[in-house]
Amino acid sequence: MAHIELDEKKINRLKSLARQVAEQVQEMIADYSTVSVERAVLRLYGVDGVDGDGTPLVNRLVELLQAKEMLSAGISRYFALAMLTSGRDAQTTALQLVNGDIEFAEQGRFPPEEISAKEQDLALSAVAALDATRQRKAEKQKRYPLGPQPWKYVIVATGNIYEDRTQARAVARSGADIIAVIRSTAQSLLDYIPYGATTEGFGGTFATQENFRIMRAALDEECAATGRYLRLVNYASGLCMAEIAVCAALEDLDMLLNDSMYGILFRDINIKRTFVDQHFSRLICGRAKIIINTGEDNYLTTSDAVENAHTVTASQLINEALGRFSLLTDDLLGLGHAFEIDPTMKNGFLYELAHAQLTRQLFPEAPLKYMPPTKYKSTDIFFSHCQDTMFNLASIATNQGIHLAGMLTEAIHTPLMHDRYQSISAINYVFDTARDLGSEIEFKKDGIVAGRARQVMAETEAFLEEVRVEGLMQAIAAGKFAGIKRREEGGKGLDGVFKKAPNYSNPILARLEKEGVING
Amino acid sequence: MAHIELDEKKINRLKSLARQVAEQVQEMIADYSTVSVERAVLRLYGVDGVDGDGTPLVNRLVELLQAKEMLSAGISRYFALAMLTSGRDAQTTALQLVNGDIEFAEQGRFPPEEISAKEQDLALSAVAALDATRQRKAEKQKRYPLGPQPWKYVIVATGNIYEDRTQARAVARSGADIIAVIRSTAQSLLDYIPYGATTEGFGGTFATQENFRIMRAALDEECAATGRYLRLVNYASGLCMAEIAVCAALEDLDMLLNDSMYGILFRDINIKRTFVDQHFSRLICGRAKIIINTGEDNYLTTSDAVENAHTVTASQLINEALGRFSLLTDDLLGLGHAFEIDPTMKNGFLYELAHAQLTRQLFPEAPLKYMPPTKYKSTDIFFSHCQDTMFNLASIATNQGIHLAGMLTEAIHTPLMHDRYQSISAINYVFDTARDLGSEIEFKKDGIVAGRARQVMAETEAFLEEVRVEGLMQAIAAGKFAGIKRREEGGKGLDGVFKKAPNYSNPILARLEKEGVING
Amino acid sequence: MAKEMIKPYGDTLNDGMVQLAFTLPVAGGPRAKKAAELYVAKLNFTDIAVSFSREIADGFTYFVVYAKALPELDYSTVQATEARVTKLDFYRINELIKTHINRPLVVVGASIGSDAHTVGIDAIMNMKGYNQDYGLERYPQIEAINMGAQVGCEELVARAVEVSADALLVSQTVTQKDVHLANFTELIELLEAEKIRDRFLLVAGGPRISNDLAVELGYDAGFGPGTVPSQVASYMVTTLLRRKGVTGFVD
Amino acid sequence: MAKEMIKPYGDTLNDGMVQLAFTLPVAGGPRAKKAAELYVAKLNFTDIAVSFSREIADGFTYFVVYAKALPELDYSTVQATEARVTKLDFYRINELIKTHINRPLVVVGASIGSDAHTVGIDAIMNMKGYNQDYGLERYPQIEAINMGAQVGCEELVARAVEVSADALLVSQTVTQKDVHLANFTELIELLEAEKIRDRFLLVAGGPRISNDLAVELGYDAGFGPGTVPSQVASYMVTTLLRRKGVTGFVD
Ligand code: B12
Ligand code: B12
Ligand SMILES: Cc1ncc(COP(=O)(O)O)c(C=O)c1O
Ligand SMILES: Cc1ncc(COP(=O)(O)O)c(C=O)c1O
Repeated sequence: MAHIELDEKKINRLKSLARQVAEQVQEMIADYSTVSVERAVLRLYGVDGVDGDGTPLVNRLVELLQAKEMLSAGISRYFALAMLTSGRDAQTTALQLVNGDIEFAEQGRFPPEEISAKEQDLALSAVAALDATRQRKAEKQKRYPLGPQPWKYVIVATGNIYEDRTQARAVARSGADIIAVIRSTAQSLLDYIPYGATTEGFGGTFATQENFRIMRAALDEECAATGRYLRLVNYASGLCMAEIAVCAALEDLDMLLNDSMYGILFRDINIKRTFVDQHFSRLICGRAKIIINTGEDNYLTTSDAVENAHTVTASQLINEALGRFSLLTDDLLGLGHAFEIDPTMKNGFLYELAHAQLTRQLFPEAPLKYMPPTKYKSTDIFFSHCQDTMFNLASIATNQGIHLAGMLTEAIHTPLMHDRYQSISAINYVFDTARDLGSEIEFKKDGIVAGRARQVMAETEAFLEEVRVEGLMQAIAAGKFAGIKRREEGGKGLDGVFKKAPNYSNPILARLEKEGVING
Repeated sequence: MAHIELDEKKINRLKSLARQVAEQVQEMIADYSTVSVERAVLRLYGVDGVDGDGTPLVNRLVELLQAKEMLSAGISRYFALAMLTSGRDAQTTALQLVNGDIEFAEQGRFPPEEISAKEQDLALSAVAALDATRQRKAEKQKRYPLGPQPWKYVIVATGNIYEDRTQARAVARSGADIIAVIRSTAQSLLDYIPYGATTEGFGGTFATQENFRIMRAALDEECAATGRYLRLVNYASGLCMAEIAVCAALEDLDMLLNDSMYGILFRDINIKRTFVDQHFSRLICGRAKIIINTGEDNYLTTSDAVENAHTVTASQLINEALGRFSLLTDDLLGLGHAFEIDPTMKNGFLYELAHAQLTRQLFPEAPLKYMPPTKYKSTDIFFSHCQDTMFNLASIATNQGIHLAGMLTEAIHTPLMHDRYQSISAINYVFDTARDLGSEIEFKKDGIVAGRARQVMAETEAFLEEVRVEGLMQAIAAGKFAGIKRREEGGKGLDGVFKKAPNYSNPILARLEKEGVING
Repeated sequence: MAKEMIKPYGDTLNDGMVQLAFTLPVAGGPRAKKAAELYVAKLNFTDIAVSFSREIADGFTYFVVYAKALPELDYSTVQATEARVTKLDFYRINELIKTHINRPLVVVGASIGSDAHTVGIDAIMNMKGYNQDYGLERYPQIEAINMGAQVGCEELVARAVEVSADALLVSQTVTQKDVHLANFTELIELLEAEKIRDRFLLVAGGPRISNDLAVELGYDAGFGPGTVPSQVASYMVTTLLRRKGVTGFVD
Repeated sequence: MAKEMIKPYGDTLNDGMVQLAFTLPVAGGPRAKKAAELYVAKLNFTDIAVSFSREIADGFTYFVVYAKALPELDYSTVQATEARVTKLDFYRINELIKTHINRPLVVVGASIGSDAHTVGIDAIMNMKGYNQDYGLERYPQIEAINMGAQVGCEELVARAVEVSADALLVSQTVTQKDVHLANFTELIELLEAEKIRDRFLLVAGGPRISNDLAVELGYDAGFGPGTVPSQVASYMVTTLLRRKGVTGFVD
């Protein structure tokens, strides 16, 4: 592998700073829950479906409890009691609650131990479901082996799940490893998950459990046809982070966009809401072996990729540190970065190599997610294709993990079928023809590349130092990330955050935290 | 600059083997002249134009002398005498000879000393003309500086010199450094130079002195417009090698395709004819500071680029060694090689780097001519554009001298105006974004790249050893180069070769050889 | 006016050379290639060469084609407008506002509808500007209010009225399913419904916007890719001055 | 037969999406872009987006365009022939010749006219073959005579007569100004003039050759890019056997 000489002590210092920053956040997280976390619990208990207005039952249930001002204890206990009361399964119980046939109550005719036992039962099978998806995926990957890294990651974004399926099958055949269904625009701001198969998205297709299922089924067929395992990706970030993680786990998804700060910065979602949701969603991902993809690339769509390289590195370190608290192992950390330097910059490619190689060396075991050029993409598709070719080369030379396919029409439209074909052909060519380039070259000790990597490290250290002193939330409030200011008490979804009461109960959360990392 | 550790002793051994091979050839060269050499002398003495059938006067004159079986003494002396006889300038004298007004004669009414003096006069002004073009070009390059290497070399090939001019101007504006007018197909087999401006070429435009002039004039205007010096290239190889060198020198051309073996192997031109013409043409190039471009790339259009890499290296060494005998300095040696490895080969790019870097290190001061992929070019223009992008990168990383622009439509048609635009855009991008990549990286001591370079060196040594033992002409006869067998007494143009008589006179040749390398 | 007939140019005037690439929903093979050739013929081409074809998905084949286009276009009849901009510099613009308007220009900008792209409008409005050209916020004589992205039309209009804006700058980046046209139109209709269309200079911008398109949609001007802030400021100030009847300000 | 209407496909069936690129002989600017748009409209497109335009030379502007094609093509009417090849392998081919013809097949190949490209014909004829498929010279039951490139038609015909060839393999790579068509036709005319056209199986090949084109020119078959020798050998042997009335040789 290509190598830059970096000071181990400095690396450890960065990691320790990030851990300290994350610790402060984690303390806050422990005290709060959110409507989305509670809905996620219900989904894992087996509640699904929508009412006549298309509102998911899980939303209705949480609202019912909220209306009674009983949510601070968590929904688990009340729902377990309701199930005991109805004597039926979760879904039927949910319908009865929504229809008013039964009601959430503080205490029914069942002793606390029996309620607790019911909760534990439900939690046990919830966690068993997470274990089952992990095992199913492992099975499939045994039958259909994974390709070598960098894995080729391609998006589909027609808005219609059935067209998406056609496009996904096409690109699977041309050699993609990973298919991401891009989400309809701003779905992250919806405080519920739409239901069923959808055909009218906007710049993307809605993330629904049924859409997940349809796509996974198609990809399973392609696995059999191509003999390679095909990963499926969707987006968790947003107001329903934890719930989407549940749906994804239930439908055998392999990756989720799941960043600790994306929602805060780029969607103005409340800080606490995001951090709390993120923790629970990541516990689920960890148990179900869903790789998370973080969103550091987004910084560079608005800020300059050279000037702000250190914010990308800092965010990666924070995502990693928070990920550790949520029991994510290295192999699940798809930390993000991007090839976004102005193509007219002299030696820009050397800077790109420095950034990519630094990321590689800071997180040697993580399947790094590397984003192609987008902001400076030309509408001249031929020139744009060259830019992607250089990106492909940077990726293979620095041994990235998850390689997002650059599209020659990036600056024009969401990809057409043949745009993807061209993209994959170009990637295959570069990855093959330069397969071992990384292990062939060394960067000069005091060259531009090494110097740049060290400079970004130094800038990151200074930056994280500041963040640690102020605290992450204050740093965000001060606009230190992407120049965007978000206040702790501002942003969307704040009303869905609540302080846990002393009797708060979430046996899934408790169990996942207690059992720690589970493999196999 | 990128670097591979190579054994200096082995390099010296290669150079010495090549010198020995060249020595044998050079001995033969000393004994012969050709009709083309004699015609070149006449052109330098000032004879131009064609007769009513379009046959150049220089051809007519040489034929007249040949008919009288007087050519073995060279045409210089006879022509000098004819000029004394006519008492007129060279052109008028030539016309009188052709019209039969006067005749070539052994001895006229002029004493031998007077004839010799006339010859020396003519030779003096011939060489002065070569000195003048060198100085004019130096002047221009002072006013309009040369861009940095690799120089961007682009072809025009419409068949019509006026359309070529339009295309050349277009590409000059987009940043090309060098314009090559591709020659009409198989012009190398014509035993005369066509005359005047031409508009009907075939896969290219005829090389004529007037066409040279038209194009040079257009490029001079572009120099003024862009503030950069634009080099002009044409082809010398073929039956008129020496004469084309003269025309090119007179019209201020900057480069000529001029290979010691191209004509032999790829056009079945007689071996002696080629070597003899080549020597005189290169003496002219050296004096007029015309960079030669050799044609090693041609080997790889028929043979495999990996299997036969050593024949490319061997040919470069021979071209260099022969070039030295013709007084070419390093800065005039545009030794050729090419990026022609099958794009589907795993690590093919590493092999390309090895070949390019080896060439760079074997000839550190030469402006190496690097040819783009052609044989494995896809008719999918987007894929083809990726191939060129990787070629561009190999070129800047290994610091090549003359970079032939790859065309995305290579496998389809001779380039259209916008094909060239795309090509130059891609080159500019890669050269800028990776400008100092070469000086940033080192190849691992025992890696694939270094190992490959050493292997090619070893194969070259073994090969040259064989060639030295057999002699170059026998090696060619045995098909050792490009698998093509050419006999010493076969091939086109043999009847134009003659053994010099003891009284052979060619004062230009003598003067150029004696005066040695002249700069400034 | 003299006719001026033109055709595409490859390497000879009027050779008509055009490159096309597209996918047909058919399986690969000679019949697919033939279909591509016949299809391109329907598009008014001759000398059709299917350079490349590959089945890129079950039942879908991709083609790269070179062909010669037949039609001619009379270029003398082609007209296109560009926002009438007398390009002034930062200092001159501020000076003109100061001298002839006597108060800062008030400009409200936003990316409307569900469009979340801010980089375009920011390039015009933020201090920093674009391509070494200062943004409107930097102009002492311009009060620039950037509302950001995903701004509803009502919201934008309310703000414009509140601050008595001279000009509205509207950005649209997402064009999928022509959503930009819908959004632009919605704003115009709202202004017209409230009978305040004429109060503001209305300027549209974005990667697919041309002046022609903007004018067609009822805007005063439109700016596309590569626009720099001083162009927009020049346009605003010269247009407002002309409307006030001030002339002769350009040297 | 049921109609089967097709259009290009971008991301939705029948969206008609096509990419075009071309140069117009006009200076850059909004008027040039407009001209590109109007020109593409003449080619039967709608929803024309000029994605990129740049003046690439004085008075020449280059465009990349996406647009939706309007015509439909009835695919059920599209027909294309392919040389009728029952693909046999090396061993089977030799065996068939041995059993049914009783002497080696004589095949003469060349690149005719001024065409100097030999790689294509060599790929088919040389020992080494192409793409892991042995060349005709390797077939014990084929006598393969490769005359190389720049072979005159007379020369080729003389040789074919001399060796009583069963088949002529003719290659053409250079297509500029349609010189390949002229060369192919010259050969046919020569053979017809000498009334020996029917003596030989005539096979054409090269990067721009299709079976349809070859048949149109009077050849028995044509082979394009990617052809491997065994395909050509299979074609020759099966056709010759069929002509001899031998059938049922394919299992
Ligand atoms: C950065 C970016 C993003 C960022 C935006 C961050 C931000 N804060 O703006 C993020 C990652 C959030 C994003 C999200 C999405 N994006 Co986006 N994005 C881009 C990208 C890469 C660059 C756009 C950009 O910043 N250009 C740079 C600026 C300076 O150029 P500009 O906008 O053209 O502005 C100039 C001129 O047009 C003009 N101008 C612009 N506005 C105005 C206004 C006025 C008044 C004036 C005078 C001038 C003017 O002046 C500017 C300077 O010269 C483009 C691809 C590309 N390379 O173009 C895709 C792209 C625009 N995005 C696209 C899509 C589909 C999306 C999503 C819908 C995807 C999804 N499903 O999630 C989302 C949602 C966005 C939404 N709801 O609108 C598509 C749009 C396809 C189409 N034609 O409809 C593109 C083309 C990518 C693609 N090929 O798919 N995106
Ligand atoms: C190698 C090459 C050369 C070499 C040729 C060496 C040699 N001994 O053949 C050299 C350098 C000498 C050369 C010279 C020229 N070339 Co050249 N050359 C090429 C190149 C790079 C590759 C061609 C090739 O070898 N392809 C590989 C073979 C295996 O593919 P193929 O020929 O298609 O063959 C396959 C099939 O078609 C089929 N097939 C072919 N023949 C036959 C015959 C039969 C009977 C059958 C059954 C099948 C069959 O089977 C083969 C295997 O699958 C092409 C560009 C390209 N990448 O295509 C340009 C190209 C063909 N050359 C071109 C030109 C213009 C020239 C010159 C005229 C340039 C000049 N002005 O000097 C000269 C002169 C040539 C002449 N007089 O004909 C142009 C042709 C443009 C056009 N469409 O008209 C091209 C396309 C390059 C370009 N873009 O400008 N060339
Ligand atoms: C981490 C992450 N989550 C989510 C998204 C997008 O989701 P949405 O558009 O619904 O906010 C992105 C966008 O690229 C992202 O990087
Ligand atoms: C050294 C050299 N001379 C000459 C030529 C071509 O000249 P011609 O086609 O007239 O033989 C080439 C072809 O690439 C070449 O490499």
